[in-house]
Amino acid sequence: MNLPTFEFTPALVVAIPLLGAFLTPLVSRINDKLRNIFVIIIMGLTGFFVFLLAYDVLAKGIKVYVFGANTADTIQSLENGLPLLRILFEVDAMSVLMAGISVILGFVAVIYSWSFMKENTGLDKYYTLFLLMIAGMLGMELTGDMFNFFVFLEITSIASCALIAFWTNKGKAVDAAFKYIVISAIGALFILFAVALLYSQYNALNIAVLGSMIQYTFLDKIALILLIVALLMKAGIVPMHMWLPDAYSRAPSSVTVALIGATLASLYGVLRVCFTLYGNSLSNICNNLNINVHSMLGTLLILLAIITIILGVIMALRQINFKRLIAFAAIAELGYMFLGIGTGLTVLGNPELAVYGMTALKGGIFHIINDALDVGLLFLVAGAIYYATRENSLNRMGGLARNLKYTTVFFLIGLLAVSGMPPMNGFASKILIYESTYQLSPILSIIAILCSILLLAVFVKVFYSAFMGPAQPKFKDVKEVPKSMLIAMGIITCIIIFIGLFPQFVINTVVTPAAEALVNFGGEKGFYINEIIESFTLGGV
Amino acid sequence: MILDLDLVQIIHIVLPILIVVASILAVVLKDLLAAAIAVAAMSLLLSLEFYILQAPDVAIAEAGIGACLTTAILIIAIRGTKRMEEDA
Amino acid sequence: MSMRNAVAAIFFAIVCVFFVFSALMIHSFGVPDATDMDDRIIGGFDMENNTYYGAQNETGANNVVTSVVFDYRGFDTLGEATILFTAVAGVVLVFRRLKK
Amino acid sequence: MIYNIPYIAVAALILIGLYAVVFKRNLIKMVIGITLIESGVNLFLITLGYREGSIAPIYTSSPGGIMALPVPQALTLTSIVIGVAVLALMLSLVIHIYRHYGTLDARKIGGNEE
Amino acid sequence: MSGMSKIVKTISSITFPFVFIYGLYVIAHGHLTPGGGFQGGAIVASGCAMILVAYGSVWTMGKIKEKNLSILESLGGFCFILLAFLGLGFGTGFFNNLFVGNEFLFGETPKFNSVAANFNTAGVIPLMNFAVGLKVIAGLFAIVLVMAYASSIREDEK
Amino acid sequence: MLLFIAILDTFKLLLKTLSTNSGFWNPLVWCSVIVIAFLIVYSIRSFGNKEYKKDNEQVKTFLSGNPEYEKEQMHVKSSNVYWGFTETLKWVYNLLNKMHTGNVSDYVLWFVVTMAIFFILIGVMI
Repeated sequence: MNLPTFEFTPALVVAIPLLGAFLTPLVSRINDKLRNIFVIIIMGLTGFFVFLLAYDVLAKGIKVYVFGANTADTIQSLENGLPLLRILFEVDAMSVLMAGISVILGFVAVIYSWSFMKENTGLDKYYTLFLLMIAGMLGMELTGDMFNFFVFLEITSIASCALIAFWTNKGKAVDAAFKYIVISAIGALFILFAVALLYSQYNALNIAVLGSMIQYTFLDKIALILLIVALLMKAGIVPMHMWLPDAYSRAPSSVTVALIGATLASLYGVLRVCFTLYGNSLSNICNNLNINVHSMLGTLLILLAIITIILGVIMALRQINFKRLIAFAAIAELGYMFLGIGTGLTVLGNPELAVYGMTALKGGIFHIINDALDVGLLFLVAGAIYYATRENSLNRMGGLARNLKYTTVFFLIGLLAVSGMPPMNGFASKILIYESTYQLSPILSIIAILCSILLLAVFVKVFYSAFMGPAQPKFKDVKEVPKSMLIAMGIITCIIIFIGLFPQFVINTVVTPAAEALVNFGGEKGFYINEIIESFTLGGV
Repeated sequence: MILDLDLVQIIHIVLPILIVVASILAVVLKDLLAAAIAVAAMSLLLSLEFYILQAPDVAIAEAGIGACLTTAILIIAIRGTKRMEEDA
Repeated sequence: MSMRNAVAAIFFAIVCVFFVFSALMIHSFGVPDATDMDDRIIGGFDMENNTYYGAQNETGANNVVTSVVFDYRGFDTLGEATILFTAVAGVVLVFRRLKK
Repeated sequence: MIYNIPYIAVAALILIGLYAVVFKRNLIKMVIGITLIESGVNLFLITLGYREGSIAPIYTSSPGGIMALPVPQALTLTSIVIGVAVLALMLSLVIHIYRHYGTLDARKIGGNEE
Repeated sequence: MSGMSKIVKTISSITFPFVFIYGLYVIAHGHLTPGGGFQGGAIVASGCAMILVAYGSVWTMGKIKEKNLSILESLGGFCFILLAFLGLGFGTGFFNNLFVGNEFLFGETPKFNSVAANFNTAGVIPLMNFAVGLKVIAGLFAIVLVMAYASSIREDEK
Repeated sequence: MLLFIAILDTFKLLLKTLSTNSGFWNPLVWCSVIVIAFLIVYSIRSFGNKEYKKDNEQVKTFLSGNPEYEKEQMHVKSSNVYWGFTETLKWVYNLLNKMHTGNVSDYVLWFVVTMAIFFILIGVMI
């Protein structure tokens, strides 16, 4: 199979949603239906180009796009050690994986909002902001420049903040949006401060160039901490998670699904900072003292992850609001990812356990995919129930399985997947995490398994109280939700079942290249920049 | 002079101190309108500092956006809400 | 409440110490450590190839900052323009009429 | 040491802003605090780009001589516009919050919810 | 926000053209002197904000609809992206400064270290300055106008 | 023929077993085992199913002698489902509720606290 490769696919992946966002207000003047179709086409086109890019990157390795110059100059400057002046898009397997997740979530959410948002005003702005948010996420994931990362982070934050406040007649929604914007503004400003600290020492902004030069001075450590903590806050790890349940539960469901993508993009930022920007010492492990920083950072991440898992599950058990419950479950799921990533970070420097570190990292990355799909499906189901019954509180639900047959099936699948029951996809990634953390410390693994069981209990409660039980008289006229919402849920369910049945296929094709792109041993100038030079000289651009 | 500084260096010492004083005022003042004016003063001093640090482009931008539009938006918001900060 | 403020003050003080310390650790004022990227942008004369390089030659603009904003880092400027667009859309969305 | 006073001012600006966000209860005061943090970061970027005895990086104004670093100035321009965008959105949300809750006290609006 | 006294209105309407022209000057000479699209746009937008304060938001909203500002802003953004895409079409990539070196519009290159301010230089940069200037004027003014109008409408309801 | 081989190759790719360096996981094997187990259970169940009678006294609901409620009222509400668990862990929940104040300043305060801890652990210790 030979797909056509364009040298400017990375730019188009971001440019298409941006252009679509600029055109949406004009298109919506003509017709509402046309606008919806237009947005879906734009998302589909973006997805197509992400697919092309993924195919290209997975087959040929890292792909680079230079903005505004002929590439020959850039090759020369890289080879001769001259500074990089322009903004580069550097796309490796990890970026492509995250971009794929964002696009899938965005596509599904756009289809879902066709009927879900039908009765609201201001839909042209809604779709504009939606496309901008997707473009921001994609930019964060593809860019190779620290300042550009900050710019796209801000685009994502502002767009999602305005979307969280979409139902402005509800005070809680506006409140949640304000909390979100305060948190993200402060986080982004500290990220900018860290970028400036790095710039002050090395006079460079490119991630690869910085990564090859970092010396672990005091200022470097300060910058590392600022970056990591701000990104962790944006990813919603305990104890900085409090904005997440507010934002997730107050936003319209379709926006929440896209917000998951934004959160995961911040998580991607953490991965990039830990493994690429500060990953230089990982490449020459044995005789380097700086590895202490990594094991310390990994230990801290594991600690936070365990707290996250426990707190998320325990808080979820008590929630009555459907979406808030799922939000706490999403926090717990986030803990699993960080458990895998943190174990990888701690153990990779240790030659005896490095194999298990790699497995843990793979499990963490695989869990990113699974979490996005599972939690996204659950949020879509919650939105469907809200659409059908105008009810958010679990206390006032009951017996809905009679009216919403398909939705019940989708929820059941999402329930099994999110709580890690075999044979769903959640189990496949969780078993990787359990078995590799067991090698580090059995207690971690035991806590993770116990909390997974508790998570199942939480969702059994939801299933019982919302769908089971006798038919409630007030829900007599409730009908099945419209087709577009069912299609959206169906797409995600199909992907979940596919991944659940063939996990090794996904791991071999997508996850392992991503993990290996993050942890690349060997190389003199720093692995990332080395690979860029190679890809230039091989004509991979 | 003990420190033996020339004029530019003195300005580099005095202006940051003034900026910090203005920012402290902006936080401390109970009257929000006064705080907004303090923010405007801080922005103006900041733009002067930018000019002295050889960044005229940024100085113009900061004077236009920071000192004028930010203040306008803040005052609009204060008019739309409440002027005084409540006590504990 | 005062308990919260006391705990907050302690941690705030720690952060303060680190920030001030890092402010003292940065290279002294007016003497940057490394300037190779910016010097390359500002321009000069290349002795080996006997050519001029830099912003004035490559972009034709006398204002180096403008040439950085619109040429070398033009993509950032696109992002910035997008942010302005996003903010306008957001403000209009927040203040929209809720009834049709 | 005396030359590092601008950096100390940067740290002070950021910390004062952070203080306003953490310890003040009024929402508009918190927004002002975020503005202060942003100003601090901008000042930091510009200070990094200053070279002693340099001229502004514009060939038209004066020839010869060393120039201040242009890249931080470009970054700061971007950062300023981002700042005003975030500020506008935040303040419009504050106006809405005031309409819904009738107060600007951060403790009263959130509330403890299940 | 209702308007202010007649003196303020008169003075601001006399001052406004000067501010406007100064802003346009800053935009146009962005590639030669300090300034550019953002700075000039901010100056013009602050002049517009002055008019807004003097005459009141309801009057201003009657004169300039927010929708028209949105169209202007979209136009500016679209021109900017179009200029960026031109590089993709004719040159090698996004944001390629393709007019430089041609004896075409703004195509001349100044001599190194030259102080002379030749307006006809810098390729697409002046055009981009205009596009961004339009966008920034419309965007910033739209933000201020919408916020002022929304909060003043509320006052009338009370 | 070529197409057939290609399809076969794809299947081989799909059917690989996931190994975790200390164990393995194959969902298809698991599914087939579950199906077999289900069949066995079903056959065992069908042995006793004949003796079960529907119109008997033992089918009726018995609530300690109290009268039976209407069906609509029998639904246990969500907040009562894990009553024992939440009652036992009440102190934990009180603590957590105190933590989730819903105040933005506290959110930022947690950020500052985490930053301070990271500063001390990474900036000073190492």
